Amino acid sequence: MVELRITVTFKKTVEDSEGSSVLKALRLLGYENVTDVRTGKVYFITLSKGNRKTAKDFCEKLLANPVINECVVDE
Amino acid sequence: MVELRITVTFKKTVEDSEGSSVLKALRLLGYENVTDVRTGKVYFITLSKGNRKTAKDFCEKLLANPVINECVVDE
Amino acid sequence: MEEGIPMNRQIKVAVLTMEGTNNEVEAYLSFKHSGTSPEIVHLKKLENKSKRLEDYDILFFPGGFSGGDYVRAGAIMAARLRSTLLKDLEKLVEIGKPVMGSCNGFQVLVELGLIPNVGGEYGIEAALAPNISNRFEARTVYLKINKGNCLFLRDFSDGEVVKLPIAHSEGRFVTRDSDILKGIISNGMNVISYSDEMGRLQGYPWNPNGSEQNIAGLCNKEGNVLGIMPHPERVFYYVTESDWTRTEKREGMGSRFFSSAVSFVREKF
Amino acid sequence: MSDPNFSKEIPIVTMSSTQLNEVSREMNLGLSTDEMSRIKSYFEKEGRNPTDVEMQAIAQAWSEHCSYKSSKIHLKKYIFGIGKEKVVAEGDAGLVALDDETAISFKIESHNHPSAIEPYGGAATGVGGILRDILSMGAQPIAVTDVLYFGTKRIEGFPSPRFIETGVISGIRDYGNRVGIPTVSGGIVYSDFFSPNVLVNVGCVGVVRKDRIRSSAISEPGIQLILAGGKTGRDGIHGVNMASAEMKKGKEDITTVQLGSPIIKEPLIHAVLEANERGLIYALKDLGGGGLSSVVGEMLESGGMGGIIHLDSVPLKESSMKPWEIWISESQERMLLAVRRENVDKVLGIMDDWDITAALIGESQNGKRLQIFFRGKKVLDLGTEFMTSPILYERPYSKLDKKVVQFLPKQPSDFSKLLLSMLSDKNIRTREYAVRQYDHTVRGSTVIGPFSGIVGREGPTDASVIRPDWSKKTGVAITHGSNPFYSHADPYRGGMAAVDETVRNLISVGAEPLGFSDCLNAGNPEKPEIMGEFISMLQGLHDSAFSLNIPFVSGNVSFYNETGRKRIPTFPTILGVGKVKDIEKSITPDFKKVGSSIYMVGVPTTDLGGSLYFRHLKRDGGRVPYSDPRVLKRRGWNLLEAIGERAVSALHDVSDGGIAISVSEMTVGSSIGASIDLSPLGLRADFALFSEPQSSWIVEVRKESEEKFLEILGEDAVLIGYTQENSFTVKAGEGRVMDVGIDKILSRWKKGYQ
Ligand SMILES: Nc1ncnc2c1ncn2[C@@H]1O[C@H](COP(=O)(O)OP(=O)(O)O)[C@@H](O)[C@H]1O
Ligand SMILES: [Mg+2]
Repeated sequence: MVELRITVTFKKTVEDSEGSSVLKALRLLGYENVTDVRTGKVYFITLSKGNRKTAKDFCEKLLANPVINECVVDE
Repeated sequence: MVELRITVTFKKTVEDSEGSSVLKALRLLGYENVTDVRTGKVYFITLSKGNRKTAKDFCEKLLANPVINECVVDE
Repeated sequence: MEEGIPMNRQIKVAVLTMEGTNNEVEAYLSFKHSGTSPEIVHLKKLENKSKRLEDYDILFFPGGFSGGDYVRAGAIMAARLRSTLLKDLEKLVEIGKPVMGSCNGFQVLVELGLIPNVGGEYGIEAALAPNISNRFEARTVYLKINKGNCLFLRDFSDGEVVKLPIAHSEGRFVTRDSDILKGIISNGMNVISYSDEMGRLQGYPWNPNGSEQNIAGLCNKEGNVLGIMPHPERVFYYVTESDWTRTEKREGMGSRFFSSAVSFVREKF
Repeated sequence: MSDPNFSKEIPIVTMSSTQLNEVSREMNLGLSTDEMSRIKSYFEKEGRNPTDVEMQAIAQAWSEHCSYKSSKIHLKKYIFGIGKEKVVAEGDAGLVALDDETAISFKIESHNHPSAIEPYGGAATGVGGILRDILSMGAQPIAVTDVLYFGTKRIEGFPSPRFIETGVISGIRDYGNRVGIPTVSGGIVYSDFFSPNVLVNVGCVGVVRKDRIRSSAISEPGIQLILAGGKTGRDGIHGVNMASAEMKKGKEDITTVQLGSPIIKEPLIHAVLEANERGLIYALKDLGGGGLSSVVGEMLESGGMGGIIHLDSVPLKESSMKPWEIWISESQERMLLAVRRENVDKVLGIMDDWDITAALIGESQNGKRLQIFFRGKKVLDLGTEFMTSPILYERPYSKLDKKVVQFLPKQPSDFSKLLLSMLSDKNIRTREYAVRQYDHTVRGSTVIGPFSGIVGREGPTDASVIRPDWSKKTGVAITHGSNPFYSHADPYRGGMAAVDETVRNLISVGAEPLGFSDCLNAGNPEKPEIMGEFISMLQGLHDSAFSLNIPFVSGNVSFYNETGRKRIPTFPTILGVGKVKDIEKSITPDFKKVGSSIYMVGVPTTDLGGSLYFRHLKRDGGRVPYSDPRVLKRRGWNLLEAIGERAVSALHDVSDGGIAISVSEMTVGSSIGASIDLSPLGLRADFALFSEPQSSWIVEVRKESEEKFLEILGEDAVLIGYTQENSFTVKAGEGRVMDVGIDKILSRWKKGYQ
């Protein structure tokens, strides 16, 4: 059994409007020390067999869009 | 400067519908070795000062609903 | 307080808004066409105290995507309200004023703990999770009314089946634990349920989101706070019901929620 | 100059044409040799070299996307000027009158190139952009529409069609739903034509009180310019240049990709409309292609003014932006408001109430020069007229005289089987998988939405109807027409057919057609055969609209939808709006009652070119059905009269798949079947059932209304059968043609959704 954790975020050059909204909300809640928020999606994927290399396939084929996203597979 | 990574997922007892549809999609793509997918949101939060303890506050006050979510702060 | 509002005094309604709430227009018009004097109130105005909640007779949380529905539907709006206005809101609820939220408004009420509030302490007892279908569902659904003491349902009859539009991707009502669910049922708080055209509770697609016990709308024990996933304010007139060309001319299904609240306020406040 | 952020001088005055071309390429200007030489001689006269800000500004203004340099001459000849007296105003969108008080503002536009690269963001910002165009006229948006053309084959080096489709639909959903404007009409077409050149045509309709219509022209000095909404960033630089060239394989420049932020747009719409309602806005315009550069230039030029801009006042996302980047950035969610000095504080106050970023960035001045300052120095000083008048091209064109090969198919052996397979054809079956993800009831004014009928088994409608004012009975009907299959075979007839379909759809809900907006999609205009097709298409549009006397009030041209050897057909998507006098009289296609009569208004044809029937037989060729605008007008307006007399119970136009599909769709939402006899129609059964005659409808008429109906329609109406329970039965005289259960029809049509 293999357990993967894949995190998909926006590239730095792409505006993350969810991040901006959360930043604004946290500041309104009084956390003025928050200076930046970026968001992403995380997928915990369990494989019955096989290896971590498939994770890259998952990114390419389904989870991420290479034009706007970065996809990180955790060790 | 403090950098937090906060992950919000669904509790095990709550059906994760996005997870189920990603699972279905991966299987349709031919990855029959995928047995489970769970999804979550991740927030990368930068603080100008302060400490990691605030992360718990963020979970409680905004990022997670304790009825359905789990909130994990990465070290 | 018992003598009611004289007819020559306008009933004041606050329709609460912030960036992303977007049903405020039809909510405003529904109240206006029900003979009240509604006002669209930006959350900011309450936060900076240029407007006060206590000046209103009815409070309405419209649908939409407050704060973009980022994080979780309703979460950002609820967090802002919680940090500045929770006490005022609780007071309003306790003196029995009508408070209603539809769609995103329902999500906000749940996130604030104003509903279901089985425990009576405004704890967070439930959530509206993503639809089981994992997609946005925009269509008309059948709903069975079990009116109980819910003031917004005065003008309906018990057991009636009505049709209202839905448009949401996070509408699956789930409770914290089985005690909460039991409390809801035993108190008759589950006043509106997804059903088939005969009023029978059925699974998908009748239940569009997978809500526990087919719960589509929920009143608090006292009957003055209603949260509902479908949109009464979008079918104030029958010509906006999706099948109106097959039916006779009559009042719109949605208008009765508003007339109920108005008659209640006229009598009680 | 040591400051790396500062503006540079570009020494073009001394350059040869080779060097000029190099500058154009290096700076990503997309300008031709002629255009570069024209700039050179301008600066020779000015006695100096241009700055990089100036070069970039000119390149934006002169791009195909902003200037219509290849199409303007032809648009003037064929499209502008039709039905002029019905046009209330023109600008970013066009307006026609709904009643004495109110006007309808509408437009359809393409977002093809961005969507091909990043479907989610491309489609989302398409919706955002078209909303801004409507808002620019001072109008409240009441509906969003989207007509999508997807490929069917994967092309090496491009994303898969499935990826594109999911991305586009999600983008429209997430943007449209979040801004709270209902997405009520559109279409989805699948064809190999569109791999990999996917097309995303998005429309928007709004309403405005006539005394609140704003233009974008500034014709007085001292008018203050307020930039409101999103901040300006590096995102979306050179978007217009991308849309003005053929698509290449591989990665595009990341700075052209944007996702849009509906959550800024939503309050921005409220705030701008509030300021306009209070009479505080002098003129306004949205920032789209070319950013500030295009908008400021056009607002000043159209009113004969010059002006001054302080780039330091522009709210930025990143502090390190160069002045030319600020000037041409296409960051989303921005509007430029021109306001009299005494109203500046009030407008800024309204923006603040809605939590919108806004800043005063400059003002208009006498004299036709624009000057821009950055950190105390002048970085641009140009005549506005020079900037906004590019070279117009009359590109060479050739018209191919395609020989039409008529073709007589064998009669199908099994009509039921053919019908069922057509019903689940990708181009026919329900679009609920997409459309049910779009909120089409928000604002509580949707009288007829995309689907109608019994709750839980709704069928398709032909047009949507919105009630903009809850106190009135008036409705605005919204629909589209386009047929790339016809246009591929015959651009002229294809153009006419698009108009015909638009009108048919409006009539079908009981609306009088008021105006069109045209989104013209084509390949590379520098190729003579494409220009030839383009002109034929325009002639088709002209001949129909002129005869109907219905104006094209707005539109857009998208060229260069071409990659390698693959290109799209040259065809229009038309957005049409109409007026429903009394919404309670509007009509839906679902049959209402068993035992009514069924009429066909129109006659089948033997021209099957481009039809669904031929496509199912995998046949090319054949003549495309002809639309005669006079016939369309007679039948259509007579039907409106009959609807006004309440003599029509259900109405659906004859479109793809002929009357076989039309009648089938009328059974879907009603659970009522039909019995039809083809003999009065005269042709062979397959022609009668599957041909796609233009200007035709199927009508359900109750017994008690029949006399009235026939009195109005006369010989245009042919009795072909009656409504019955359970099944759709077709015979030809004594011969049985087919008999299909309506539940089977329902399940085939809903394939992939239920
Ligand atoms: N992409 C879309 N966005 C919004 N509405 C759509 C879209 N595609 C189809 N619709 C709507 O769904 C209904 C049925 O569509 P369709 O079957 O394509 O109709 P038609 O056969 O008249 O072209 C119409 O009301 C149409 O406007
Ligand atoms: Mg149609």
